[in-house]
Order: sequence, then C-alpha cells, then structure tokens
Amino acid sequence: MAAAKKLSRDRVAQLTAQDIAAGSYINIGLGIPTLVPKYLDPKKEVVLHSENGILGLEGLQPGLPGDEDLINASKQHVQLILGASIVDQSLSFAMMRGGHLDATILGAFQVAMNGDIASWSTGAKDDIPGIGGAMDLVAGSRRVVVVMEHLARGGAPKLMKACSYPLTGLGVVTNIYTDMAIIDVDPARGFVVRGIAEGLSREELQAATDAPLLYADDVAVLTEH
Amino acid sequence: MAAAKKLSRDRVAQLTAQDIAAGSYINIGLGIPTLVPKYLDPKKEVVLHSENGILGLEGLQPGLPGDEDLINASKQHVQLILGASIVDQSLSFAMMRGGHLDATILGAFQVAMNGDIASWSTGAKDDIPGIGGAMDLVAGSRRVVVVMEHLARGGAPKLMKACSYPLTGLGVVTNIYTDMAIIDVDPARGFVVRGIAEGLSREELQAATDAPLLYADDVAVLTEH
Amino acid sequence: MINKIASSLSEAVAPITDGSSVMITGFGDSGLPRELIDALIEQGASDLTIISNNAGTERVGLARLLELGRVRKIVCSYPKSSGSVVFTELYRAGRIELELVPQGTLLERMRAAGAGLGPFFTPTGYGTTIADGKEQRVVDGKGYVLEQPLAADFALVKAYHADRWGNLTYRLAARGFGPVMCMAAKTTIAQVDDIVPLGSIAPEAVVTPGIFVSRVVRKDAQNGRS
Amino acid sequence: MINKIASSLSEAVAPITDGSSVMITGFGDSGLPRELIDALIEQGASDLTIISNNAGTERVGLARLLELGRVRKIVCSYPKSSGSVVFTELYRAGRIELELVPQGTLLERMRAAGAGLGPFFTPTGYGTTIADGKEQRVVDGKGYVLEQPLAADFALVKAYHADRWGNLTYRLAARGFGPVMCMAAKTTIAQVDDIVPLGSIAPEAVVTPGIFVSRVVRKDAQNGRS
Repeated sequence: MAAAKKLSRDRVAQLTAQDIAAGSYINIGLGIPTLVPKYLDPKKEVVLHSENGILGLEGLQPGLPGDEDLINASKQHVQLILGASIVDQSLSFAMMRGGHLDATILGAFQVAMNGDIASWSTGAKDDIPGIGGAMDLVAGSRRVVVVMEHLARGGAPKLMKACSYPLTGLGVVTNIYTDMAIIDVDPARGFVVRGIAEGLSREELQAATDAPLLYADDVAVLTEH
Repeated sequence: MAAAKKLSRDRVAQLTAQDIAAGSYINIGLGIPTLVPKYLDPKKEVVLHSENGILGLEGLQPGLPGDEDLINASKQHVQLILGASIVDQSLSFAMMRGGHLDATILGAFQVAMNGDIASWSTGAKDDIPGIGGAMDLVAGSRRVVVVMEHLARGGAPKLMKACSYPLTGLGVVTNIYTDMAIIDVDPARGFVVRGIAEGLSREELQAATDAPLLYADDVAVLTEH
Repeated sequence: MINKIASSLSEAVAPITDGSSVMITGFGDSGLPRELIDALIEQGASDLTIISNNAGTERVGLARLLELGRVRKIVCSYPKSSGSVVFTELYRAGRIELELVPQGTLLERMRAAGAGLGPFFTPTGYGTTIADGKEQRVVDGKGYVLEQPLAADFALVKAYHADRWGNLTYRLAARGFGPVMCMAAKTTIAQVDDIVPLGSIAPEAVVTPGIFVSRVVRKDAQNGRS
Repeated sequence: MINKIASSLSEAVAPITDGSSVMITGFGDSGLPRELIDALIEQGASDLTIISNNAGTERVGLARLLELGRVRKIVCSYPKSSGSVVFTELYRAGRIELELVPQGTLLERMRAAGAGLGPFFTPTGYGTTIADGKEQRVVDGKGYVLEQPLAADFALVKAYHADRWGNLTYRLAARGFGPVMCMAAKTTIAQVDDIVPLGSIAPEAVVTPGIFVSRVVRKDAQNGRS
C-alpha cells in the first residue's frame, strides 16, 4: 500500500477536531490526540479536561516559562484559559466516570468491532504495565473516540474481530479516526466506514483491517487538504 | 425518688464538657448536648462540627443578626471562629462516618448495655420518622457519648438490657451522662458506673435502670456545684 | 460560545415535566433555592419526586408544592422539622410516599450517581430497619449495608456567583448539598445572587465547575427580564 | 492550644516506622512533596508500602527511596513514565511488588477509606484483567467490579498554605491527590510553602480542613530550625 494514500497525523487530528461539537467537554490522551487541540476553532469554546484536575486548559504559549503545578496528562506544561477551574483528582475522575465528559479522545493498540479497546499493555512478559486514567476514561465518557494509525508499526491490523491484547474497556468505543478512514462502531453491526482516504480502495482498506467493514450510505472521501 | 437528687441539665452538660480533651473535634446534637459548648474552656480549643458543613463554630453573640447561611444542626444561628472551614455536605459526612470526629455528643430514647442506641423513632404508628445525620454520626465517631435524662418522661427506664425502639446504631455507645450518673459502656461487661449523683443510693440508681449496673473501682460523687 | 444563562426564572425551570425527579438543595431554611421553587410552583409540573434533606416548613416553598398535590414521593432524611405541617398532614393521610434515607447515605448515593459508581457498602444503618430488604455484609468485623446510586432528572440549586459557563461558588454553609446534587442530576439549574464575567471566579475558587451545571439564573430574574 | 506545626522536616517524618504504608501525593513531577520524601530517605524507615500515582523518575526522590531498597511494595496506576528507570530495574529483577490500580479506582478506594465506606462497585476495569479474582456484578445492564477501601498509616502531602490547626490550601493542579490522601491516612503530614496565622485562610477557601491533617511543616524547615 502506498504511503501516499495515508493521511498525515495532523490531518487525522484536524478531521477529529472538526467533528467535535461547540461547547463540548473533552479529554485528550497521548499520541495523535495531542495534535487535536490546535485544530479546534476557538469560537467553538471546546473545554479541555486533564485528569489531574484541570478543566479549561491550552498549550503553553511559546516563550512562557512552564509551571510545575500546571501540566497535562502527557506531563506537558499547559496554561489555564478564562473560565478554567481546578478540582481535586477524585472529582476530576468523577467527571470522567460519571458521564460528564462529552468525549474522550485517545490512542489504542487495538479496537474490536464490538467496541472493545486495548490500550494499556501488549501482554508481553517484560512489559512494564501502566494504566493511568485510561480505564476510567473509557468507562464513563459519553463518546470514546480512538485516534490512531490504521496499522501497527510492523504492519499488523489494529481494527480487529476481537482484541488479542489485554482490554482497557468492553464495548465502549464509538468512533475511530485513522490515517486511512473514519469508522463508527455500531454496537449491533460492527465497523461502519463513513470516510476513506483519497486514492484508497475499499479492498485496500479491508486488507488493512482484521474485521469486516460495512459502509455508511454516504462515505466521504478524505483528502489531505 | 426525690427530684433533689437529680443533677440539673446544665450540670450534666458541664460534667460532659469537662471530660472532652483539648483539641478535640466534636459534633453536638439536640437536647441537653446543646448546653455543652458553653461549659467548654476556650483554652482547650475544642472544635465543633455541624453536619451541614461547618467546622469551627460557636453560638451567635447576643445582639448580632443571624445569617441564614450559618446555622447548626438544631437550626440555630451560629458564627464562625478563627480557623473555621466550610465544606460541602458529603465531605462533612465523610468526617463523621470516616472516624475523624473524636466524639459525637447526642441525646437518645434508649441505650442498651451492649452499646445499642435508639434515638430516631418510638416506632409508634402515627410517628413521623426522621433520621437526619444521627445514623452516620454513631456509625463513625471514635466516641459516641449519650447525654440525656436517666428516665423517660413517664418514668420508664432508658438504660436497657435491650432497646425496644428502632435502633440508630448497634454497639456504638461508649459513654452516657445522665442527671443521675456517668456510665461507661464496656463491650464485654455492660454498664459501668463511674459517677453517681450526690444523695442517690446505688439501689435507687439500679431501680431507675433496666439493665444491671456494675461499678468502677473509683466512683465519683457528682455534686450539683 | 457557551452561554448557560437563562434570562428568567420561568425559562430556567421550563424543561421540568410531569413525573420528573427533582433534587432541591437546602438544610432546614438554609441553602434553599426559594426563587426556583416558586418558579416551579408557578410552572405547574406535577407527579414529581422530590429529593431533598427536609420536607418544607409552613405553607410556602417546598411545603406549598406539597400542599398543591404536585409531589408524589419525597426522598429525604428528616421530614419532621418543627413547622413541617403540610408533610405531616399528607403523610398521615397516606397521600404522599416517603423514602427515608440517613443523611450521609442520601449524600453518598447522590455522589455515587454523579461519580459514575455503582452500589456501595456503608456502615450507616447496618442492623437497623433502614437495612431491611437490603444486602448486608460484614467486612473485617464491621457491618455494612449495600446502598444504590441516586440520580435525578433535575437539580434546583442555590449558589452564590456564576459565570456563563456555569462555574459556581456558594456562600458559607449554603454550599451544603449543592456540589453533590449538581453532579447527580441530568440537568442542573442554579440560581445565583450574581452572574459575573467569565474569568472573574479564580480557578482555584470554583467550587462546582460548569461541567456539572446546565443553566444559571439570577434569583431576581423575573419573566421577560434578564 | 492546637499546634500541628513541626519545627523541622525530620521531626515531621519521625513517626514513620519500618513496615509502614505511606501515601505520597503527586502526578508525574507535579505535586510531589519533594522535601518530605528527602526527609524520609534520610530518616531510614524501610520495608515500606508506597501508595502514589507514579513510581518516581531518574534516581532522586521516590526513585531514590526505591533504589535504596526501602520499598517492599508499590500501589500505583502508572509506573512506566519516561525516566522510571529504577522501578523498571527492580520490577524486572523481581525485587519490588507492584499492585497496579486504575487511577480513578485508586482515588476512589482512598476516598472510601477516608469517608468510612466499605467496598464499592465501579465500572472501571469491568471484564478486564484488573477484575481478575474480584467480585463482578451487572446492575441495570452495566458491569461493575467490587473494589476495597485503601487506607494508609501515613500520607506525605504537598500543600501551599497551612495554619496551626492544619487547614490547607493547594496551589493550582498540585491539589491533585492531596485532599483524598489527607482523609485516607491515619497520620497526615503536609509540607507547605508558608505557615500563616490562624484565620488567614478564609473559611470558604480552606480545601482540606485541619481535622484531616496531623502535622504541617514548612518545606524549608531544616533540622533544628523552625
């Protein structure tokens, strides 16, 4: 498959950002998701949540000194925006688990057609395990949006009939944005493609995917620009 | 039994106050307990807790206007002292249930020799039931101190072999102050008298008590002044 | 632009429908959202389930809502405050359902709902009639009762200051049930003394973040005024 | 007179004994009570169980405590931050026990302990390996795992201001684990930037009331200095 048919990480982030409704409360995870905020229209007033107890943050403006007591979940320095609030971490997780976030946007190792997600461990013997807030985020957010490359580094598929890695959550993923496609997870039917990268055939997309793909009535062609 | 042998409500409150250690965090309930604070030595810095989320309060100074947003559990106006804090009510109840209060001082309908307490309902048909914070207070406070008249209004005993009224908590009462005696509750042995009102005989005290009374090695004679 | 400011009390309570469950802040006469309750009385919704610490006093506010026959059931910890005449009448006449809950359990059940937790074990009420019909369990020698999360369709909350995002502060002990009810209701409506510009409330001074709040309204915002 | 002020960091951590469980605030490098951790390193207690979100980075602070072999077990949500070299070495060598807990469950277990609750059902981790060996239950179609309260002998907490009663404020997102750990530990020791006179912290601005705090110490209070 030609690399040219794949969307850039920034374009995937941009497509993700376009689908976020104005006034949403959103948690942003590691990986491609960290690129999403820069494509959010400030007029939409999307409010970002960080699990360490910050609601209403943005990237640190270049040239400003970072503050140790203002970081995000990726441990990057951030700054508060007007309207921000600080809470203790148990209340921050109540926001996540309690269904108050409109969406959590995170990376994954694998997503299954029933919405299962595996994102914290490859199950390898010498793997140092680490969960952080991922299990809480997927347990409670209204939408669980996975943003990732369509294929693993070695070329293995990541969109599966069933996950082979240890699960982060069961039946939780609602939408997937990759460098090849935009896919909704229908609890009854499985993966439903609603956008495909320009120049990529349905056969090529299926070949890169373990689970069978269905297609929405309207399938957008995703261009790089 | 001559009324003269009974201690006044104020004297019972004073005896209760004397046994409260300096620096204690205390919750004060309705009835005779409301008289306890005025006998607390300010130098002891006993910090009063009110279930609606106030830690560090005192009675409103005469002549000051009350503030609707500063009341105690008896719905009386209060004022804050230096060092006071305001918390939401779930954290206030965490203090109670979580064992952070050194003592709760409350009234009761009945106390049993195993430490059971009945304080919220007489079980009568037309009784309007009401629990409030009492069940949480007795469930968690390090000491549960009952302050009440020794006999019910009709002359029935209130210190029982077993409570006949619906329970507030099981095996929780640690100390009892009445107008006739000071009694500790020993989980293994039952009621142990450590103070008896002046002029009252042990026989008279037993006659006013349903459960058998034991006596401490040192039994104080409680005078009115 | 996020704008949660309702221009009148009646607009603020408009979405409440017959059969709704409604949490109402307050401890005795403290922390009551009086203006929102009056707006609800005027609004007309009936067959309500009210979740509040007390059951109203005299014949105004919550007691008036009861007296008008608009409340099917009340979930509270202490309905027998002095002056709770209306509740007493209705209860003795069998015309209102009462679910009596220890106050700490009431708070914790609402918090569990708001925090996305399931049932939880609490020591409060273990072995008492409150535990009748509930699962009980002894852990490390201590007895516990299993209690269920308690959510609601709406919460009417008395707060102090709000901004257009719904960030809230509270005044003194009126804080009370506010933070927990804001979390536990699907739609939270807060009345405030003042609406302040975004950014006026210091981030560390926000007690309830706007994520838990759907609408804010000035307590003196009459119909047609903003 | 209530006076919880310790005159030095070493005095503050003196009661920690071998075999103690110790909660430590912090999220990555934010909110860490560095000075108290250094005082604990100097103090010498070993066979510790550490409860903290992460497992330390580089070879300083918590990582140094691990490297010195003073920690038997660590309870945390994310021990593999970049720079967690010491933990990785010890873990691969089988020389440290790890109890991996989802972060929200870690917080909620501590809160349950501090709030006097028993076990609770949380949806987090349902059906995953985290639930292995634990009771699971489906309520209204949603799956939950039963989790246990988590208390500790001590908590080392980074706060901002304190008074002699132990009332605390926190600075920005350093608040983090502080309020919950203060509740969950038998003895809570807070380091602060400044100790202020009683009454200087407005009652509504107190984040952790002194009832949850045993000792406070200035972060620059060296031995023998107050």
